[in-house]
Amino acid sequence: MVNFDLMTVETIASKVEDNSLIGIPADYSGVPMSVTIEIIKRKKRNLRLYCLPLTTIQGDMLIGSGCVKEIETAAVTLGEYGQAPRFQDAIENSKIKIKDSTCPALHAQLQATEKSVPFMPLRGIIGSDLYHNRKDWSVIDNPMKTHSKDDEKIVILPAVQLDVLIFHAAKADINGNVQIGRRRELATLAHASKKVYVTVEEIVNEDFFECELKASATLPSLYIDGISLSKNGAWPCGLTDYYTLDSEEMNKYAKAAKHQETFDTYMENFISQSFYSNNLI
Amino acid sequence: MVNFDLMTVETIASKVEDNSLIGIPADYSGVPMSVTIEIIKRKKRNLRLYCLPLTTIQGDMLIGSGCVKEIETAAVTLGEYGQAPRFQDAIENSKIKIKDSTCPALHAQLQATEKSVPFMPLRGIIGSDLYHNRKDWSVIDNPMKTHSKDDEKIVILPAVQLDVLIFHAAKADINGNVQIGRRRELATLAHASKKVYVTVEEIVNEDFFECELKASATLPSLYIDGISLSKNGAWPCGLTDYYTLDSEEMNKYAKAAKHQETFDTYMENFISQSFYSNNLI
Amino acid sequence: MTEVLQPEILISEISNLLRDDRHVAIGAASPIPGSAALLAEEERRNSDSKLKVTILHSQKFNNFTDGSRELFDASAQGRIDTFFLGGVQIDGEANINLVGTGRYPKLEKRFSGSFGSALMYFVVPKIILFREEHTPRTLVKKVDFISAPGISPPNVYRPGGPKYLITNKALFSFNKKDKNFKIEKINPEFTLDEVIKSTGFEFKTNKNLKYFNMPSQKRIDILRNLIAPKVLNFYPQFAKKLWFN
Amino acid sequence: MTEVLQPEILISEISNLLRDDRHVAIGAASPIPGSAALLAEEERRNSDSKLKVTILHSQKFNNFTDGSRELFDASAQGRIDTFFLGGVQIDGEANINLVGTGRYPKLEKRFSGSFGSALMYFVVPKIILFREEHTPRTLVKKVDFISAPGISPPNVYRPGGPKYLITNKALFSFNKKDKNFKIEKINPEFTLDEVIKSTGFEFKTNKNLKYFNMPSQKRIDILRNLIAPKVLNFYPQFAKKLWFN
Repeated sequence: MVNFDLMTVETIASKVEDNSLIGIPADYSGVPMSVTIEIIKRKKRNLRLYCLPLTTIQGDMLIGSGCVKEIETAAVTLGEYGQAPRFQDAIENSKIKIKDSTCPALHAQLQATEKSVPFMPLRGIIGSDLYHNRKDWSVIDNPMKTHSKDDEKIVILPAVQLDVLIFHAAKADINGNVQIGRRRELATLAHASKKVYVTVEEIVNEDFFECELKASATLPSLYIDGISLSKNGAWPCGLTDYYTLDSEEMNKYAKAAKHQETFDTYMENFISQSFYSNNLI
Repeated sequence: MVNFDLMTVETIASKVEDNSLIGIPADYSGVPMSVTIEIIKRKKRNLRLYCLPLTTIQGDMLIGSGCVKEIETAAVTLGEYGQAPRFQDAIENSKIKIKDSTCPALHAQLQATEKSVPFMPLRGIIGSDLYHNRKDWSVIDNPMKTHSKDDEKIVILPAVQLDVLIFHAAKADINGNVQIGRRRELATLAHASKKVYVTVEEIVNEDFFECELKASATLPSLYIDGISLSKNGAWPCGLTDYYTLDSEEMNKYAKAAKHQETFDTYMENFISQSFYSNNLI
Repeated sequence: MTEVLQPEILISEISNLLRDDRHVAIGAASPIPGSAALLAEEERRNSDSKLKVTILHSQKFNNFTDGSRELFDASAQGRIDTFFLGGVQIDGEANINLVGTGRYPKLEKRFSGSFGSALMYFVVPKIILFREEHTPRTLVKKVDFISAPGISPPNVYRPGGPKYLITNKALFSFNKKDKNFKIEKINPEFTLDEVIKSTGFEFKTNKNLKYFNMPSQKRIDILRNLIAPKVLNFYPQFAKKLWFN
Repeated sequence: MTEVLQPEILISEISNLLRDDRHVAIGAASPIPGSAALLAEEERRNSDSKLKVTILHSQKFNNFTDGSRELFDASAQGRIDTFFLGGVQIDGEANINLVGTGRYPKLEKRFSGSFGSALMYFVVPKIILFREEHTPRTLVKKVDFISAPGISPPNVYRPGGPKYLITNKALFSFNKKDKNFKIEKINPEFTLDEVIKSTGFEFKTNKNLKYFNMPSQKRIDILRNLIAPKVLNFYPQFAKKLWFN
């Protein structure tokens, strides 16, 4: 028994509308693979991915499956398993639009929304070709004059509000609070998102706010619009304290994704099997 | 045995130099009262207090003891125990300079330093007399044009770097990591301070980073320049999960502080007794 | 019927104002609004429209985990429906002064300070001004210092602002367009004339002027049995004086 | 003596560059720098000048608790002494390209992206550029895309920047004023002429040119017995191939 309405993974996927701007967590922040598969199954189209700050297999799969119109990111890579082949193909053949960025800029744009300010300044970036390709970024004279740098130039970045954020986490409690541990970028993502859906490995029969230590590791339910139970929901990516990344599957994917045909076959297989047990309790 | 050099409370107090800008935690964030008493004993002068975002007995005592030149704060109050009498007296008789502020501005100015940007924008404030008394704040035209608010005015606040931060916390581990729990404003304060000293109730024989839950509640040792063991170090203020605020003492203080003479007598008494057991282990 | 205490009537009236909220936050030194919010939460516990209450000075009744900044960030994001602000002085255009009386900065009488008002007043949709003392000293023609303004020009971002003002004598609503208060309810112990005389600014009167409601016995029971012990945790002085003396 | 593997020599050389550091951070996909940092940490474990190592892709070797933003914030605050950056291409003015080759945005060959380079390169005092492959394809006259520039004009905040470039063939230092690289050490398996031929940009030669050092047996033992198992945790593919095959 929980004090909130549990959702299915399918319901979460159905909440993602075509054209929406989706928050994509990094490989270490809890990749919502079970929902990603449902999104692909549902043939969602023209999604815009906002990666904080990068994506691995999740982004590559969505791109290879034709779900993506645009991606804003600091990197797409399979890490130790090489470049992200479907992403490479999409860029080299202009199939998707890319807003190349850098990690701290992706953080700062969400922090602006978190604080409801229209922009955030950020040092660095000037002289990078990233800047020349971003019409939404500006360089201004630092309006806060200091003694040493009277004519300092500084970049300002626009606030970005996400339509929806989906991530996978270890635990939710009976009141729908979610344990995120040190992955505090998930809090920033959630604060900057209109809707937030979370899949979890387990739901525990307690209230995290009863214990100061657990409360410290919690994203409060007030930012969360739906939770689904999804065992192994990040697989083949890893989840801290639960399972490590599945090297074998990553190698298999990296090989298959090299060509669209072999990728398509891989995905057919992937979709037809049920790797995730999505049970309501 | 710990893997770092423990300091005494006296040593921490001696690190506070005259004229320095000191970070002052709110009453709920761990007030370092044992160090405060040592600062007063040492007759530190011309201190500048930066409160995040307010102070209670700590600030009032420092002001009443003549240690303070300037205070930047959103409030000084004894909460349920009334106004802060020494603060009131100091303002009404122009004994100290005040930079009246508002809570989110005090946070934002430290966040600017945390990100090493020269300023932060903040909504609100315009039309408040706070603004008219702050030469370090500016109003600019929002340089990030949006559709709806083409001529929006917005306040920008300067980055503030603290010279030193002192706070009291529950626990340190053997490697000098400090448990701050949900009091994450302490992390922002620490990130924005040149030096950080912490007093703790206890030092535990473990490494907080060994446990993800404990790590989530931790301020890492890399931000900390010295730790002292100080039982009841926040008294008469409270400390979460350890002790609550001492109502009787607060009433006693509130009454005594009404006049400089009775305050002085109270402080003499306070200083001559040893309420805090500051033991090295 | 039990004798109902004056603060309990205020708690009950304020609780009524929170009817459609989802998340109410309570700042520093606000025992009456805090009690009102917990009362509303309790009464809606088993309904479909639950109320979240965050009391900043409580560890237990605090839904935040991102430090004391989170209240301001969450409010700026539009996630807090109602917040309370007080005032050493409040004027007829809903300007509030939390800093002191006299000429700033060398004030005649210094009070605590502006707290978060200079942002919260701009971003929280329903700000309820609460000041128990209703005299020409507190409700003034023009405040000596504006901690936060009641209204803003169109080129200032302002989704929020004052909706109500409640004192021990009356409840007022605020009309943003007309820039003035209108009396909605009156404490039956006072006449309208008495209220007018104790108010330093002019306000709109109301043909449908109502009286403060006596809280039902059921509500009083909830308040004394379930809410009072909670309040004792984080406003001990207030709770002891009112309920545990 | 045991046969020393080529990557072990690089690890040893990089480790020497961290001598005076207090905190080294390691970003994505950097197994050789990561191993070098852990080696330096281990060798200084019982000294007075301890080294902190943060490996971002590890839970265990990660000194941060404020989310993935903290590396960038801490670096901007000047708290990280050394960071490593790679490059699809690196040119003679130390501009780095992590995005791809060809004409942006429709590249001939797309690589992963710029990661945090566009801030880190500006704020970390000692940036070590590391690219194992040393060919005219990787060390070019002019990069196709500047992810982050090697130098900046005086009106840009830039306390940090490139200090070294290390490849499987040589170690270079970077001179900010002259805007060029100077060769410092050479892998004894190559001649200076071979290095010049495999470098797409011109660099300053060095009368005191030294050779890569062979790591001592003690260092190799530490590396294989203590560091390798750690690396296996967060760069499993790399560690398996090098040490556990």
